[in-house]
Amino acid sequence: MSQTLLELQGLVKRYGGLVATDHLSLSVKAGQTHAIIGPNGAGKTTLIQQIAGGLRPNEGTIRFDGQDITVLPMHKRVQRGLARSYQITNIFKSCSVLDNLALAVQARSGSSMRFWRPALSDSAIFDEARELADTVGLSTRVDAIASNLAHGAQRQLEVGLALATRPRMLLLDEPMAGMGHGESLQLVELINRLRGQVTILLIEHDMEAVFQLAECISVLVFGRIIASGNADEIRSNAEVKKAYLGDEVAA
Amino acid sequence: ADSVKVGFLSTLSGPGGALGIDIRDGFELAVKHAGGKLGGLDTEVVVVDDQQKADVGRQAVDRLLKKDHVDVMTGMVFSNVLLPVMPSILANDTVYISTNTGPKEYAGEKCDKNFFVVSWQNEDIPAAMGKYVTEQKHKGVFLIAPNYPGGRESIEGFKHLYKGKIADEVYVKLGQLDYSAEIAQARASKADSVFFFLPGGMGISFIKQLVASGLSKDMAMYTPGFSGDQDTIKAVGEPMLGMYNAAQWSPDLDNAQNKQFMEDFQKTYNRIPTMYAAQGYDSAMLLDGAIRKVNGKIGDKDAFRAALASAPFKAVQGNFKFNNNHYPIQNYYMRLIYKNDKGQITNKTVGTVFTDYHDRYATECKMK
Amino acid sequence: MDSSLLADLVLNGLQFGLMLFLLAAGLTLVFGIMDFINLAHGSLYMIGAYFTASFTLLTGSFWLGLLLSVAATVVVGIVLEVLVFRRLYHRNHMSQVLATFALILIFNESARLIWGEQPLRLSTPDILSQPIQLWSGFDYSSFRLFIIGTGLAVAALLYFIVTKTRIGMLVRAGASNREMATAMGANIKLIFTSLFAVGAALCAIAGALLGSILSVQVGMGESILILAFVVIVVGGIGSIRGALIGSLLVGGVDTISRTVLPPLFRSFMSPEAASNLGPALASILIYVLMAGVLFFKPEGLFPARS
Amino acid sequence: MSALLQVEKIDTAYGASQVLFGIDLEIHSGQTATLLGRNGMGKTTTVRSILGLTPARAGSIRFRGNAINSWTADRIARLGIAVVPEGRQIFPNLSVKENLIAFACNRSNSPGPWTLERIYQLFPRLKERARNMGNELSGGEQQMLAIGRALMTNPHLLILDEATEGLAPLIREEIWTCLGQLRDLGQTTLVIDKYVQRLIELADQHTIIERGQVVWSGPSGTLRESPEIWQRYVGV
Amino acid sequence: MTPIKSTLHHRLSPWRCALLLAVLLAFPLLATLLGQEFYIGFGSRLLIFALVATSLNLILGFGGMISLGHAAYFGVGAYTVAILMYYDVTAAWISWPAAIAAGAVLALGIGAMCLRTKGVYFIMITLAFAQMIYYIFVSLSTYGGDDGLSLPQRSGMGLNLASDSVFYYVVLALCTASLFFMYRLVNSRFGRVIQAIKENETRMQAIGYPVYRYKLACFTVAGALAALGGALFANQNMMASPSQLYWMQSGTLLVMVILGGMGYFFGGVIGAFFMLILEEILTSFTIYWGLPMGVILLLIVLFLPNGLASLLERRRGESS
Ligand SMILES: Nc1ncnc2c1ncn2[C@@H]1O[C@H](COP(=O)(O)OP(=O)(O)OP(=O)(O)O)[C@@H](O)[C@H]1O
Ligand SMILES: Nc1ncnc2c1ncn2[C@@H]1O[C@H](COP(=O)(O)OP(=O)(O)OP(=O)(O)O)[C@@H](O)[C@H]1O
Ligand SMILES: [Mg+2]
Ligand SMILES: [Mg+2]
Repeated sequence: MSQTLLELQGLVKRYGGLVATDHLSLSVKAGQTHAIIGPNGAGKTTLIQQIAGGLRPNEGTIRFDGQDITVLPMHKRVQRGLARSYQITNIFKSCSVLDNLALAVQARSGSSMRFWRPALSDSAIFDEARELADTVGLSTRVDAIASNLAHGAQRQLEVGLALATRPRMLLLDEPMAGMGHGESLQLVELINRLRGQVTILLIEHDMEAVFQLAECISVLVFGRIIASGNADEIRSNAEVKKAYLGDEVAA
Repeated sequence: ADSVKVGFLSTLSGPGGALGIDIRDGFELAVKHAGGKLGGLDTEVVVVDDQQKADVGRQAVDRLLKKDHVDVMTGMVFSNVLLPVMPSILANDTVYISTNTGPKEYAGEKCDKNFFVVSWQNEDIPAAMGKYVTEQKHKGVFLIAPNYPGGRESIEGFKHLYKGKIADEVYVKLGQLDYSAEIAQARASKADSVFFFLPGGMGISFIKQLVASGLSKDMAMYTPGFSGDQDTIKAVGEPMLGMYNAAQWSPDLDNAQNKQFMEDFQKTYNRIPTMYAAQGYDSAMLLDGAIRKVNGKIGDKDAFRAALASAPFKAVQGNFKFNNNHYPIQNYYMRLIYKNDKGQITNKTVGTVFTDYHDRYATECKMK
Repeated sequence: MDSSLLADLVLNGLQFGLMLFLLAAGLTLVFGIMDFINLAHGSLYMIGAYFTASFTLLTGSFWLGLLLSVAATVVVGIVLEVLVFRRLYHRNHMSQVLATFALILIFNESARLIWGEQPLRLSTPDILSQPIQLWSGFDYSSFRLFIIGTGLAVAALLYFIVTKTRIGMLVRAGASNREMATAMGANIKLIFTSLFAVGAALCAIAGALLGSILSVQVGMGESILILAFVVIVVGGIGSIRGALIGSLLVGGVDTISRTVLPPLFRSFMSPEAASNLGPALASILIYVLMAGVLFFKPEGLFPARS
Repeated sequence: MSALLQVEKIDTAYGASQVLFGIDLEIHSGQTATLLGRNGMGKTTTVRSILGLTPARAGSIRFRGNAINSWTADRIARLGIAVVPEGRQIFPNLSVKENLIAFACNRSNSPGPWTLERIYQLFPRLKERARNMGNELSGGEQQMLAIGRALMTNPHLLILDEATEGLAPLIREEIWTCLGQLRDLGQTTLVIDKYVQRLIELADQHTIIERGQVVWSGPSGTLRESPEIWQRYVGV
Repeated sequence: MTPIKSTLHHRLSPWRCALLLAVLLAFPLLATLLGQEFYIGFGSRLLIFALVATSLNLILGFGGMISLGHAAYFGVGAYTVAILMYYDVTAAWISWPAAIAAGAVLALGIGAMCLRTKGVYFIMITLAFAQMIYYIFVSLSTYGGDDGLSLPQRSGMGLNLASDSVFYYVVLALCTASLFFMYRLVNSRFGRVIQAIKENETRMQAIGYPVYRYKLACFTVAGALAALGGALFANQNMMASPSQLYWMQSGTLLVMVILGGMGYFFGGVIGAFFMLILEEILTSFTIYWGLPMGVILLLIVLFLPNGLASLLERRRGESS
């Protein structure tokens, strides 16, 4: 069927004596939405960091689209189509929404080592930024300063920035954290729209969203994957229940 | 002109500030004496601090020459300030009376018609010490001076007439105050005497630290008058007693103008003057004499310079003439620090080392 | 190398290092813990020295002078904190730099106005003015030994307070998240003011001690301030242990290179050239040390927070 | 019996933008109360006003008989309020243990106060990480630490602002259980959270706010029987 | 189509610029007319510091790199001219470009090492390198060591640079050109990237920019322009001295930029002009000029948090 886009092999990350990622192997198929759940401190964020290039693993390899990217710096991974959103909103706070998005578009449209020509004369970049604002539902707020946006709108921009890099794969770390039900629903909708075009690796404690979105779920405990499968399989896995879900799933 | 404007650029702050202040006080004392006039002309003295920094001095000179349009300049203490600023002064054809430093730079080939030194050539006093220390027959002498033209010339001067063994020769940064490293080196050098040229606060710190380290017990201390004068004595006190130092002037020199200078200075400022004060005083007196000689027509520069060169004044150190390079021909005395009958610690003259001494660069000068 | 030179090296290095520590400790507390860049730290050191000189003259006793000076400097520190610094905690580092730079100007000029251009002389107290014979043939300044003792005592005390006591924890908590620490019940205003007072007291002690061997003059704070910054960066900002190790390293490197390099160079070049190169190289080595430490440990030797 | 905390008609603003418009809230000793509402309605702001972090412009706040409107935040806290704030706010430069003991005291003179051991019992994960710095914890671990830190002051009133955010379902369950135990021990608590159904079981009294105004308040029983109320204002 | 509104774009009022340029052009004539020729040299100094401060503003205010070592490039520019002249290379056509090149190479080297660190550590490591350079020049006795190296004359360029007025106009021309270049740079693609890096460096990486490379390029440009300033300053002051390399000089430049307004295009210019003119005025009243100066600076930080330029321009991100 569809081919593997991201493949992790024997990944290890240690913090002193603590093994946050413990010989972890995982593969994500192109076009899939793959969720990772697990107890607090299991190593989910650590894993995302390693895939995105913010942390270097102690052992193991990361392959993206067939190529080894284990030691590639972050910006090169982005250029190859691997983008991330942050658990804590991480945007250009004092810039307008349009500038936020335009910066991300500019990153992949030719060199920025241009010192003389005014950037504003590149209207194509800004047109595309406007389109992106549309996609993430911010079309009415393009001129607003990012820090003046409500929390939910900032989360939308966060995802917008990742999308603007035209990723083939998106890493989302607890995108719903701190969102109310309404905003969560909007985001679920957006992710649903991206399905098929973009491969997604999702970390989330909001089980409702996870079960609704993910085609495949992996459960991470103590840096290891203890179970993988679709929503039903995970829901009924006794070990997962014991380590992570508790009784809440029933609700 | 019926008035004269004197640009007085000097080091008035920091560890070397005491020197400039004494020169200024001496200079102003002389002007005050003459009723605020030099040679009959109303006199304005524009005093500026160079902070002992060349670039500060540079900008100040620019201002004095181009903005204040001063007629003569004087006052500088340190050669590291004087040397870089001198070209602008000379290029402007302005007379400069050196109140302190007499660098060899302008003593020889590059001697200049506008450049007059009332104090000494930098090597003169140390040379006198070199001669004296040779006679003391020490096993080895440890030399220490700041690393700037004046310091290097001083050591050169000392070595010029010193014939004994040099245990070690150390240069420190101008303005340095902590001598722990040098004292350690001195201890390691096994010298039994030390010759230090450390003007102002530098010398004070050095002596105090040498005494505190216990090393002074094993080492005889020698210094040119620069570090054996009242400013240092005041700060260090008793440990200075019995120290020999040479200078062109001494508080007890027996001549009329010195007696008057001593009396006036102590009355006005309530302290015993230093050799620097004497040099400042002399400079003003020199100007006074020369201006009088040209009848106030200082606009005629050649006449004015000729008047200056004839040294038409009575110097507080007694005999004083200008050599062909406009550096002094004068006597150098050996002084001893002692406690006088009023209980003050001060210098007394114990002998004359050189009489009518000519500095050794004058022969290279072909003054136009 | 003979034993007296070695002894000189060790003792001088310790003395200079611990002196730096007294300054660096206050700086690292204020900077590392309150995240406040205080360029005027050196001014407090200068003020402390001037106060000591004045009060010593007034009372005739160095110790009484020192005591009064510490008190007066603390008062100045508190007034500064309340009037100026408090308004700057929430501002960026650069505003703090500008404000405290302005304070340097104000302090220097005020000192010049009050005490004059001329350096003041502060004599070591009588009982410490004589050298002590450590062993036969080796005398050492008793005052410098006293400095070493004071430095070590202060280091131990501060280390204990900051790392082992509740006060230390509250201070660190307030530094990283002032609002939260307040919401937990800590009176951060008071704690920060006290911290400043402690820093000022250390400055006064350092000023008095170093002023006695060197001289008390306008601008004395700036030259040593930069070394104190080097120390805290080498040691890791905010760490008392780091400040101590950093001080000793910087003090050691400085002393060794200033004592050993010039004779070494003199052995194969002219004394003038050697004296140009020796001290310059000694100063360079301190910065090489810092650059080297930062290259391998980008947050200093003992980072207080990561 | 007078209320432990009594908030009357407070208005609060951030600079020029007013967020609260006459909020009333009353909590009696031993009660567990909740504050419900959608994102951005003013729940956190109400808490901040009580704590003195963003003082109310009008209205009155009384706690244990004192009018605390104009008190500084630290003084209010020492009177016996502790908060588990939104976004955890762990002290990154203190170790886990230090985070817990730095502010520890027994402000309510409780006979069986919370101690380090009891916190470690409640969250064994914290004991394992005791020597780590606050910023070396995972998001969820930080949340546990924030709860532990608040309990260590043994407050009269404990406020939890979205204390379960980012916690794994299992831990979330543990927190609910723990809150139940606290209530049984007589601890007064104000809870803000989005899991309304859980809160109905747990709490006695509920206040729903919308755009800075109280739109409904009442006991659990009423809310349980008329889900349309909270569905309307909290929206699920 | 609606015009693009961008918070990263800096617009200058052409009227104000023209007025400023007119005043600067007329200044020497005015000074001569009033018999105050001395101030022409002072004017050159103002312009030179405006240039150097603006180059620092480029990395500090726009790029967010707090360098406490900018004096290194300034001083090395000055020494390049002085040393070349020491070897009888007097032509400005050679020595000034050489100074720019020296500044650029030095900034490239130092930047390459320093830009791996962040925050306070970056401040300190730039300071460290600048201090090393300072001590290197102090130890080079051939080039004057501690005392500095005097220039026997100004650089030659076919014009009579010895005349203060002519020199002033040359400085004015070069400063205007440099400032115009920086203006284009700030509003170019590169300028946007630099400003965004200041705002949020990790996010820039996460959207695919090789952040390090851009920062290094910006650092190098700033170093080159500071060196040009240094070359001019050596000519103005007729000497290159180690104090130009000392950290106090870096500190003063930093203060000028903060005072003028970090991230405002004219922040450096305003800061340099304000500081130097204020100093000039105060020194004519009292030798204790540091006191009023300090008080004025303090009041400005406390009451104008964004610097003097915030009085004239509105910066991006500030709500209206
Ligand atoms: N810098 C660090 N130093 C030491 N330990 C760390 C560091 N960063 C994370 N850890 C530890 O590594 C483990 C994994 O952390 P990580 O943030 O990946 O967890 P997580 O699965 O994202 O948890 P959560 O769901 O709570 O966010 C945790 O136990 C954490 O304490
Ligand atoms: N510091 C601030 N400055 C200006 N406005 C603010 C500030 N903090 C919050 N607000 C605004 O005040 C309103 C209420 O915010 P508050 O944080 O009290 O909401 P909340 O009910 O706690 O929401 P959430 O569920 O998202 O935590 C929001 O519209 C928010 O945008
Ligand atoms: Mg996480
Ligand atoms: Mg909230």
